[in-house]
Amino acid sequence: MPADAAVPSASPPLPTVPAPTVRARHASVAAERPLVVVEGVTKHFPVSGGGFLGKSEVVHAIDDVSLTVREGEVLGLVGETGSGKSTLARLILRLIRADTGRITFDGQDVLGADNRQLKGLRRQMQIIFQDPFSALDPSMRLGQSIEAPLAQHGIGDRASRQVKVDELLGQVGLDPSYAVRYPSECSGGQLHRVVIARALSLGPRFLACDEPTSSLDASIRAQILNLLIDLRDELGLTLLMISHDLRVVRHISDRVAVMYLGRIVEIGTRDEIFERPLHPYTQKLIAASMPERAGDRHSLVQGEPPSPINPPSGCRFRERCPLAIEACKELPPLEVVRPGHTVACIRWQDAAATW
Amino acid sequence: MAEVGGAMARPLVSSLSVGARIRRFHWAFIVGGTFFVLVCVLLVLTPWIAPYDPADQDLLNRLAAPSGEHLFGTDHLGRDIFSRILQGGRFSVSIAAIAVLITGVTGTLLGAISARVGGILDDLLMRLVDALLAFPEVLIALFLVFVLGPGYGTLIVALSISGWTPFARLTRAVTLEINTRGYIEAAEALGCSRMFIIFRHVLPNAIGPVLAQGFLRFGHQLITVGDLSYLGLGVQRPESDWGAMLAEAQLYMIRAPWLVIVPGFAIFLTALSVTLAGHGLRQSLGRRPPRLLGAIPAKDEPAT
Amino acid sequence: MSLSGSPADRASVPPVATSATSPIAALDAAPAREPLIEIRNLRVQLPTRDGLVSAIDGIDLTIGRGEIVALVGESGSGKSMTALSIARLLPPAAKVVSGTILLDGVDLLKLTDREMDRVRGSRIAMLFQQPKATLDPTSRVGEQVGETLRFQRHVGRRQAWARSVELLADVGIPEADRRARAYAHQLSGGMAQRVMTAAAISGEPELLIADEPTTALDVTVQAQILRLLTTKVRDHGLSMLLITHDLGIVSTIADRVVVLYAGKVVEDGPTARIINEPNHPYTEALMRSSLLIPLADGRLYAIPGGTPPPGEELVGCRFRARCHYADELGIADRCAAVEPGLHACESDAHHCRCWAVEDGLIQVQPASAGSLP
Amino acid sequence: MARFIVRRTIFLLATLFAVSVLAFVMPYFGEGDPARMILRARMGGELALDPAVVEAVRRQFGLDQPIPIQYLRWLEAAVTGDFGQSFTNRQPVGGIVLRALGVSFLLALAALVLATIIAVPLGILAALRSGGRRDSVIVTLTQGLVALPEYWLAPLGMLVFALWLGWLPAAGWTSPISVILPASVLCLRPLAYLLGVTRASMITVLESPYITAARSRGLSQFLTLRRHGLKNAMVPVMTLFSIWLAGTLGGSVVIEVIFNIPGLGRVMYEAVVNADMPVVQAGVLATVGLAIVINTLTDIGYAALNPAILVGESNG
Repeated sequence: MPADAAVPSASPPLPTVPAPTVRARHASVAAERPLVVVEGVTKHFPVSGGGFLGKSEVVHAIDDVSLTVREGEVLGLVGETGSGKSTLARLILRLIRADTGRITFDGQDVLGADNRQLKGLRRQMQIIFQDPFSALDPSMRLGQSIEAPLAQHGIGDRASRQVKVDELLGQVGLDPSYAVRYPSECSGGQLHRVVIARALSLGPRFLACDEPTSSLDASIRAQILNLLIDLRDELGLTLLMISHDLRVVRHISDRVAVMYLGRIVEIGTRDEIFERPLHPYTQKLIAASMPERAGDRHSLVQGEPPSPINPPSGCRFRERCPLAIEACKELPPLEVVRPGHTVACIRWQDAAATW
Repeated sequence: MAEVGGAMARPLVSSLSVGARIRRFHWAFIVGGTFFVLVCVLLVLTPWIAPYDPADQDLLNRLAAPSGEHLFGTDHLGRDIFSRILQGGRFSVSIAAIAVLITGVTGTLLGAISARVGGILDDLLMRLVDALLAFPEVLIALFLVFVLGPGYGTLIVALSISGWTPFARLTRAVTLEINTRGYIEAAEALGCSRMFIIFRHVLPNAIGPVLAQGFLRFGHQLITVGDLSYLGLGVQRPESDWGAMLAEAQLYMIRAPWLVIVPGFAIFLTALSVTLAGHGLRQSLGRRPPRLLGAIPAKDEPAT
Repeated sequence: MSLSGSPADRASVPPVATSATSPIAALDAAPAREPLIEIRNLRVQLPTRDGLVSAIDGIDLTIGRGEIVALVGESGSGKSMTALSIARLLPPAAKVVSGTILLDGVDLLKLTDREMDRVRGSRIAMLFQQPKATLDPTSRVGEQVGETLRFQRHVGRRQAWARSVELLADVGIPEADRRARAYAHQLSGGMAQRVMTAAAISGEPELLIADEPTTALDVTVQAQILRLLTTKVRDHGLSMLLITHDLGIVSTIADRVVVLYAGKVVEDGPTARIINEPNHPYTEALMRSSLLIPLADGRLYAIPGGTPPPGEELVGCRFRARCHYADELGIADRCAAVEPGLHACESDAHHCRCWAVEDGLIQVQPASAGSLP
Repeated sequence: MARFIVRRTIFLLATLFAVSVLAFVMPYFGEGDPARMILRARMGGELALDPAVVEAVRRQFGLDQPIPIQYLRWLEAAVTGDFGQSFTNRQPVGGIVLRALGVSFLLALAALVLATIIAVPLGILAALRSGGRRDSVIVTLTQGLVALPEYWLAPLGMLVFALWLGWLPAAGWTSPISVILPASVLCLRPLAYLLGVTRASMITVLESPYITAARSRGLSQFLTLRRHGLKNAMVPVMTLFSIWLAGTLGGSVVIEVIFNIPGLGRVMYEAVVNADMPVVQAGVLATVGLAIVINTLTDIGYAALNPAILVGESNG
């Protein structure tokens, strides 16, 4: 079920929110051209049953997820541990293979790509991980780390690659002397810049950022977010920003998708999601992490996310949902309920009334 | 991007050598390593520095006590013990070294590949390792001697059959740990080849522990070689190594204790030196700043 | 270098709702609470590759009875070290170089190991960041909850177990008698932190030290655990030292906030004041960057540079290199040469370590009264 | 748990089967005709053999059959405990091996228990102040133990304690006292390894958050060690113990030969020297089989000790 295909256009920004001005240019440029299209993708991980006698259980990491990332936009993906947001990013980059479904990048089939095609796709899609300390090989100098993918793709000769490394370092705000350092000689913030430089080395169009700031201190976090926005503006990147930190997502995203236990429960423009969240889970999430937005209207959500091994039938949030009714045992469809706003909740109208 | 602009002005002061990861070698590595190198040099130079022909008998001068003429005395046939120690060492050390080299390389590669590939291959390999763990080395050697007859080659085969398992286990464990690191997934995402990942990421990071293990195994193999030779199943006469010398000496133990003491000491010291070197290497590798509950980051942003 | 604006431009941090139990005016006027913990001039050093390094460099900290104090700072600022120092659980390599930690007037640093054993659990209890890792994987959680009772109060095994089950039920664990028999790996992070809470309050301590108790948890669970902690602390009249890097958490539950920077207290005062009218440039900068409030040009405010590397010789104000006021006000030389003291601001309850604030060079603009509850 | 045990047992049986094939078939790949071996063993030397006699022996022992048939016959008999007759003294092999195995097991157990009793407390002592002087002294001394060859120490020990001082019997397996010297020599190397593992795993455990947490609940250092430290630290120690026990069972050949102990090591050694094939086959099977059983039992014990392992197991 293509979630956003039917939506005519992104709704204009709501007047109540001071829109960040820098990105206005891109918001209009962000045409309807879909860059990454995920359709009905499912991924289950076996947790046991290696060999005989093993009764197999599976983690429902991703269940029937459809999603479109449009060229030039920043799509925020939020959700808690076990919601499958990181898995989704890895599926898009084919670091792991989806069980079923279709993933295309700029019209090119990702799931069915052979090794040669995959290598081509790798030059267009990149990912940045959470922990910069683990993302760089401690036995390699930073310059070598940045150069290695260029060499692997047979780009340039050694000398031109060195020039490119210095250029990339400059792009992320580091001077060329960092090329000869080892990771152990740098701080987390600096390493994060190097990781970003390496991801940009192949000139990707799409960058997935998996919790890019959650291991950083507040002051460094702001530096890295600024850098990502600058790079996006400069290079015209499309970003998938995965985070459990709603403040980060709210700041950086054009559109936001909310995941819960392997399913997308709500997608909409940034302002739609943060100003009028329609799914009870989204509401609880915003209330919990940005108390100043929700005030006291929203009580805490009860209980903890159920195990993804045996997720509840129907709406997966229903066991914790204050609005749950008998009909929630049926799987709610993702419906476009407002322009630029899609939600999977049969009681979204009642939920909207509580906000 | 302006935020760290000031950092550029900062002069770069850092140790940029490859040894940057090991700030200082542990004393045990230096002591053990030096002694072992010395032993190796002596053994290589044996033909030129041995005072006597190790096979020359001097029946008038049997079981002579250590003296200026015979540094470690003579044996029951009047042969010079010092020369025989040098000669025998060439066998003991070379057999152990070859066995460690063979098992080290095979075990390391098998372990790394098994952990990278995973799945059924990995499962089977680990089951094999488990099974081989149950085979006592000396027993395997006995069995092989039974099948192939004693000799230099049998010894090496016997030591190699199960000798690779510690390397495979270690490398597999290290590789599995490296597998969880972000740089491996990043390399995959960047389209780096499998071979690149194994040879450029996994092995360089595993090599330290493997080397340390190699030293420790060397000591172990040296002792096992002696073990088999002592039983008469290893190096055959007229050649003899340290273990065989010990066995021959036992009859004259009471009259000439140095016959027992000297070859044993040779094995002990050589084994000790490599063990110390391995231990020291492991310490130097493992010497990270103490983990203090995240109290202090390694180093932080340079102040601007 | 883009700076946030002129010194007069300070009120751009929006007011944040503070807990209803601590109206700012009442706190300022309230008589000082009877102190439970008084830390004076605490210095702790750690061995690193670069030699001995001060992790804590002369911290003064007071926690009153029944008070919730939040200790805030970035990684490496010495928060956890302070917590571990109070419980005397520093790693063996760490050395307390000087200072006193008074619990009800008794210096904990002078107690024998056995005496200290009796203080832990019965008078001081702790919560940690990784709740699942703080539970022994080989021991049933009920056993662990009952340990303080068994080994401090000498309650029998069976009674201790029964009490554990009660405690587990009390911290909101469903089917407590069944869960008591579980092992750590069978619990979620939130459940594990509830178990740790049950264990912590089992000995009816006077002080609860919570070291980043919710950092590793999901947002929705974080809020639950925080609520649980505040309820328990208030119900039992405990004092709490809450260690966090998240200023958002602080505003809702703490009475008082202490801000650490590079091993030193740079500001402390009532929560509402610290949040709404931070005096120290670092506190202000931390507030801005934590809340991710965009500047006029749409970018985020970021504190330039980073914390000074451990082991660096520090002269003068530690924050000077990252502080734009020092340059704009033309007092950089002084800031670089002489370290400012911790001086009282408008009220005795509020202290700040900054030359600019001490000399009145920065005009602190109070948030409008209407924005406070 | 039950599933875990079943899986382990199946693996155990599979390995045993593989070992039995190897033990039986391998000797046929060696040089020399088994029939001639038998005759040589019986007559005790290299003689000119009458081809007719060789042929008769071949038929008598069923050596003219294809190897798989011979194997099945051997296996069939082996299952009932009949491993054939020794070529040299014509006694039933089963009895010889079983008696020897008992002796070796006692010796190995004595040595390893001794090693553990010394190694574990020392390892813990070293770990408690890791990096300190006490730690480095203990660790350095251990490195020395690893490098000590038993076949050197044993004669020296005999020389000193039996021949010079006369405190202990020089050799033999007659009274409980005769265990002391061989077991003491045998225990040194495992002692070093056990100590190393105890220390390393104790250091890891002591750094674990749950130890700090237990201290924060008011448990003294001793109580914390007893309740939370030991159990967690002992898992790798147990594994190593069982690996050494398995290894020492058939691996203490030298010690048994030197001290003239009628264990499996010496029996195997003599069988190899005398080309006594049925004893070699049964000996290999018995040693390896027992070793695998020990390892399996350890794995199961391991899972009982740490319930989280079962979860990990099911993931793999």
